[in-house]
Amino acid sequence: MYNVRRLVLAHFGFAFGAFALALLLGEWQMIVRSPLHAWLDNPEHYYRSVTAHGTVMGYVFPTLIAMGFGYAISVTTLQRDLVGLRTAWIAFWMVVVGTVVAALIVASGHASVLYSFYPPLVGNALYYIGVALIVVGSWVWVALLTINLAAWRKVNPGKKVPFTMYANVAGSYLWGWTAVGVVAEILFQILPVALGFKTTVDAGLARVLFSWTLHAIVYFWLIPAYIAYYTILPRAIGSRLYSDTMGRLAFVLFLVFAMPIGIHHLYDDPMVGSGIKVMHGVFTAMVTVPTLLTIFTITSSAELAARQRGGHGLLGWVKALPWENPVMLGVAFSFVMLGFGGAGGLINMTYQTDSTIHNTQWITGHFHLIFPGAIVIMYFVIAYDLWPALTGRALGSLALVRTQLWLWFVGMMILTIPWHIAGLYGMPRRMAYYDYTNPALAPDAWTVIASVVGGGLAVISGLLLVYILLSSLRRERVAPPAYRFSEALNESPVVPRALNGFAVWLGLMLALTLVNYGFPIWELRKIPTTSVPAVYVGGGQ
Amino acid sequence: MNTACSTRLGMGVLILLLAPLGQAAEPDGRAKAGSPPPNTMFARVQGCSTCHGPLGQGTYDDYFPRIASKPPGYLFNQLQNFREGRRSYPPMNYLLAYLNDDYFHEIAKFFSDQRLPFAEPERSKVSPEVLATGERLVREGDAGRQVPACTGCHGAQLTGINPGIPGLIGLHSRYISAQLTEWRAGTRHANGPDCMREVANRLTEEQITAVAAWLATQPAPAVATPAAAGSWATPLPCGSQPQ
Amino acid sequence: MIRDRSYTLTRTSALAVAASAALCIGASASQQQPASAPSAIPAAQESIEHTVKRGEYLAWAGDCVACHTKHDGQPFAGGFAMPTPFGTLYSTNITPDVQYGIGKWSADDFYNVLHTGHRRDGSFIYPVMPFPAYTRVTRADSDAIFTYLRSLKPIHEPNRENGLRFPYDNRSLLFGWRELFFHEGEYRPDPKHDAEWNRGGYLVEGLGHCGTCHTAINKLGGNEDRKAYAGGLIPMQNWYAPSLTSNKEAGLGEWSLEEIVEFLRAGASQRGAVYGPMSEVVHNSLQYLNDADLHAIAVYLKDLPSRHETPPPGRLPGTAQQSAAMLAQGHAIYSAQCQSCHLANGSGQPPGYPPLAKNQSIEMQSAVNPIRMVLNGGYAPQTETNPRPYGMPPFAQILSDADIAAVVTYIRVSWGNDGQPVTEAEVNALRSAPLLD
Amino acid sequence: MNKLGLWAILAVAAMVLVGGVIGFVWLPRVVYSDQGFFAAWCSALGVPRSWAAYGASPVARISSDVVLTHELLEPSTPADVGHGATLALRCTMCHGPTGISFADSPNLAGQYAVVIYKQLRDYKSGMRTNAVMSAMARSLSDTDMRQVAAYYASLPRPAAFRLTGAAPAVVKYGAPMRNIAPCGSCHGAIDHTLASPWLKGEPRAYIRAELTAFASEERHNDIDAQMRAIAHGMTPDEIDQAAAYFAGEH
Repeated sequence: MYNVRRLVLAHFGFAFGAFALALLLGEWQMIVRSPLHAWLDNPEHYYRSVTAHGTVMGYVFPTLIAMGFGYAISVTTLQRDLVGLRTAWIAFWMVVVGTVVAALIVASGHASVLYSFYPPLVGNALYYIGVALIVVGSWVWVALLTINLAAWRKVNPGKKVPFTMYANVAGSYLWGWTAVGVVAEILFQILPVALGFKTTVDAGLARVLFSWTLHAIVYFWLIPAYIAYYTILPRAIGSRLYSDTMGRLAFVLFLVFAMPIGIHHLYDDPMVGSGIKVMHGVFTAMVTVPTLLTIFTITSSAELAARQRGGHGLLGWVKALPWENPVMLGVAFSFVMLGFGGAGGLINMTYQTDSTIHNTQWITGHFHLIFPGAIVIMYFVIAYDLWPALTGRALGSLALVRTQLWLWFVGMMILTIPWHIAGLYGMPRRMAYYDYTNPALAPDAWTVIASVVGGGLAVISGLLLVYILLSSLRRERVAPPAYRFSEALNESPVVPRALNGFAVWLGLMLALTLVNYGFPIWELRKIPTTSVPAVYVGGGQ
Repeated sequence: MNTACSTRLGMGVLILLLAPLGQAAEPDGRAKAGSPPPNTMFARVQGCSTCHGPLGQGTYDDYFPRIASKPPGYLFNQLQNFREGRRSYPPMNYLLAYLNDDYFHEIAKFFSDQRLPFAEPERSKVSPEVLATGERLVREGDAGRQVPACTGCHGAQLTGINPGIPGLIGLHSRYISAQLTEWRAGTRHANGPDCMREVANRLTEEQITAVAAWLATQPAPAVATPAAAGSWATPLPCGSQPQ
Repeated sequence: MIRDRSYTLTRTSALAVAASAALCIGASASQQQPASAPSAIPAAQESIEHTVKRGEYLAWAGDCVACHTKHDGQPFAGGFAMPTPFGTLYSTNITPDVQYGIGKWSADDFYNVLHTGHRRDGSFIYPVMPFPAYTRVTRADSDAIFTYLRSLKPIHEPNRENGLRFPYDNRSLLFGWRELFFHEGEYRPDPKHDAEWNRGGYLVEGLGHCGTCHTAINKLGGNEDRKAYAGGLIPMQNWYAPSLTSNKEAGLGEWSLEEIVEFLRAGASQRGAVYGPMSEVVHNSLQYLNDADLHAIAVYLKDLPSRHETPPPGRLPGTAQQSAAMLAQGHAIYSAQCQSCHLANGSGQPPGYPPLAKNQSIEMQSAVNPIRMVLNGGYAPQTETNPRPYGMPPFAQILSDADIAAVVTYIRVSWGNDGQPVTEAEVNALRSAPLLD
Repeated sequence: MNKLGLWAILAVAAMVLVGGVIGFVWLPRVVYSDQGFFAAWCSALGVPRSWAAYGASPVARISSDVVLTHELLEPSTPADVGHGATLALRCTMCHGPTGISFADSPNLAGQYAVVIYKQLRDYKSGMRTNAVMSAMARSLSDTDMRQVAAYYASLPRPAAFRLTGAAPAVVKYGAPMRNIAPCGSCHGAIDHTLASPWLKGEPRAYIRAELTAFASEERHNDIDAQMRAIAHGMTPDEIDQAAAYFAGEH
């Protein structure tokens, strides 16, 4: 795999390592807040754990996967060595160092602020610096992809950018811009306080800045999964991508619509005007477009394969799909969870319905269905698919792989569905413990217990994944065929110009950011009353 | 670890006095001492002067009480309490640590014999209502809470009674409320039965403020000396005032 | 300090005790050849009550009561808190109470404690108990003290658990400490000197345990022999125990025996007055010793090798006019606050108001004591021979660090004094020093 | 500029327009129908108007004007401790020579400086009242308060007050259904959070009295009424258990 084999391995290795640890924390949280475990002696430990779990799962794990996968895509699709390999390694180490620093601070109990920081909570400065390092490292990756694409363009003037690379770069731009929000929050709002230059935080502004990143980051997590839908699945099941153009459209639409919607997380926040919230609601709705485009395109690609394999009937062809193929299985599971998650999402994005589940366990259920559910299972697929090319060793039994995917799927469903229900019952998020001995609550206890079981399955599945990947290293070397992504059904040499570059879409992204965020930010910077004294966490004895 | 022992057992510090006289020490290295100090109690109690004033009349600083012309028995009890740590104020505890009762009697007598004009009464910042409450408590007490009138023990003139009950005139509100609160908290003790602890525990926070405020605003009567022992009986049994 | 009635009784009877004890010791001294152990005659030959009296006298000499009695507590019932850099220890109940005291002890147990620093169960005793000095005590005296303690009224006062930090709470660690600082063995008379000198040595090195403070205490909480009686800061308490060897400090080379005796007995004399921890020693111990013993102590102390080290010449901090200003400020404060007693020329009015001119305690290297005198004031201890001591008021609350630094510097460099200047920081550091332990 | 791009831009512009009309014209006119168009538009934008528009200020009476700043968290200097020691002589009558009262007045030895400082400030400003402390604090300058606090913070906590035995439920877990956080997770038995007082070894009577005062709103210098809310939810038993536990008397 050209010159990035070890680089990608490093990214995946560290990513899944951190993932496994954070997974255990997650399950521990499940247990301690369920009736199965006596109340914690010190609830603060629970919040430490939540912070660590969120920071790793939200910032470290997906970022590293996206980076590693991105490098792999760049070299395989452009068919040339990565430009700036050393820089890429530096970026990797920035992420690693950032992670370790942040983790140590959290473990020491000096930054139990949860991964969304919650100003005016202010923890130890090093934690934020660690997170900032992770983001900056990922920005280097964004720059490298652009540079590599430019370099390729120089030698292939006017040629069509390979689809996978196009999607890949689109994703990187999405991240490059959306991360600006959280970085701005850290640099201008939190760090000055954490370092002692200021004593008040503009909570309103900080929350708005965070929302800038908070929702779009999900699409950044999503992009690798979508790329896998479009370019791994068809190849893996011996089919072709149904439509190159529609695929590109889906990705650029994410680029456009991911940004101007974050404030739907602040529906209950008073400092943002209702009109602004409506605007964000409208564009949140627009995100369904690229999603539905994708569902359609991928289903068509699958149908293509099925019919080639003799599948027939209106839906009968589904049976003809190669279900023994882990990729196929993974995508199917991913779709199911995406379906449920998306449906829940419709409720969150609607101002009125949101108010009934805002800040309840429902939200936790929702994003666990989307991210660890629909998205992470595709990360597994990506890892399995790339592994032989990366290690020069074939995976062990596919049955084991399928079991792992099944466990994850079932585990995630059992974990998240009860959470949705608990949320409807009104159980708040982020509670270290909850009195299920109380007769009023005893009937709800089954929800958290179910989650423990689901979480348990997920843990088994996660460890199984690590086992599968590591055990393969003990197998004899094979010379895998050059790694490739699937071609489109009709590989036309040209695409609409707008879909070969990013100018229009980046323009729209910036414009919509300005429209939807410009005023609130400008306004909040003016209002002094949204500044409140910082609340320092982690006193220690 | 000897240190700990030394904290208490230390062979400590000598002040050596060498010849103060101008010319060099005499051949044998011996030197003549200066003239001895005046052989008076006044000269001896200068250790008290910076806080209580050279004659115990009090100082600019309202934290320190006036001790002049307080009953000798009362002063003796306090000296003893401070030496025994029954009342805590390090400078007092320290100064009195190695003095004995016989000397305390002399010191107490010296200060109680001082007849000096009282300082101007305080100009209180509290409202007239509060002052009125204070006056009522002092003169009538609070039957509801079984609080006896201050005048019952400290005298209608509030100048106290020999040997053990002090006057309440010429004290600062801050000092009075502090003493009452100490009794309540149990950081000030008197010889049992500790009647003041009884009383202080029956008072409310607001009553303490009121009493202290009113007392501090009272001018001293023409004759501000404690009444003769046995002039009246106290409503509560008090260890410091044997009946 | 003990002001319990029974205690005051014992104390008032102390002179009688002392007198009788004096007899027996005088006798013993005469009976024995100079070089032999200067302890009293064997317990067997004396009546019990005589032994009790002698034991009580020796208990005074050892100042046992000071540590084994808590504030406002029963004499010898223990519970007195002794803060150390390693944590707080509490003295034990040494009344003959069966459960908490020494009711079950044998004379051997008691001698073991004094002589070897082992508890009854064999474990090490923390050297907060000065057994490194008490080990010099003779068996006969140990038995006498034991007999006296057994004669006391048993007090049913439980002992308090020590509050030592890890790892110091592990007694076995004391092994190393003992190797370094503990040399077991009764006082060995020096044949080169007469009986009186040796009696003095016996009291100073033994029961008196003067070295405990007057020999510097190092980080490990031990006294190093090579620094014997060279003086040092008493940890936690922050008083400076002056050198008994250097004439620049409390060196006794220039003192007459009578003056030393008077000083130790009365606590205030033409030549000196005591304050700080020494007041306690004079008040609870030295004033009860008889002439013979005080004289013996004086002989021994005066004979300590005298070291004359000259400190670097004092330099006032800052520029010339800064120091001039400092002295001016010091002079102003002196005239306002000190002059009325210590007089303009610093000659004072001894013994009540000590002179400051040519006063070693003012001039000595460490400014701790002069500063603390100004901050905290003090009364000389009341003794039989100084029944109505004079006192100095505390100035901590009315003088600032700068004021005190200025006035102390002033008295340290005026009237021919050649002391070192004092900084505000030095003054400030002593404000938080505990007044009473 | 190619066709697709142009269409995209127009489409997005249209969405913005639709969204804008719904958000800033139509809905406001319905929701804030009582106000003029401009006012309605401002509300939709989220521009705050003066509280006058809503009548009385919704801001409750502030319970304390002390704000925890980094300056307050700075470590104190030896000089502070020294001056504090002298100032603190006046506190010894109630709080003991070394900050331990051996009675019912609070022990201050080893208490966090920010905690002592805040209480002194509140006494001075009248946010907390006490017959003695109000008068005492009135005569202290801001520097004085910091120095006194620094001094007490520098004193060793009494070794005698090592907690033993299991903490009662209210200290260990609080009572989630009554919104009572575990005392121990802030006040030292289990964990300590910044700027909350260290309660180990405080006199039982004192803790009981303060909790009762919080419950009755008689004491109200707790920011955001945190302690009032908690104490209000506590049963007298729980209050006594907590007090006894922290005093080491159970």
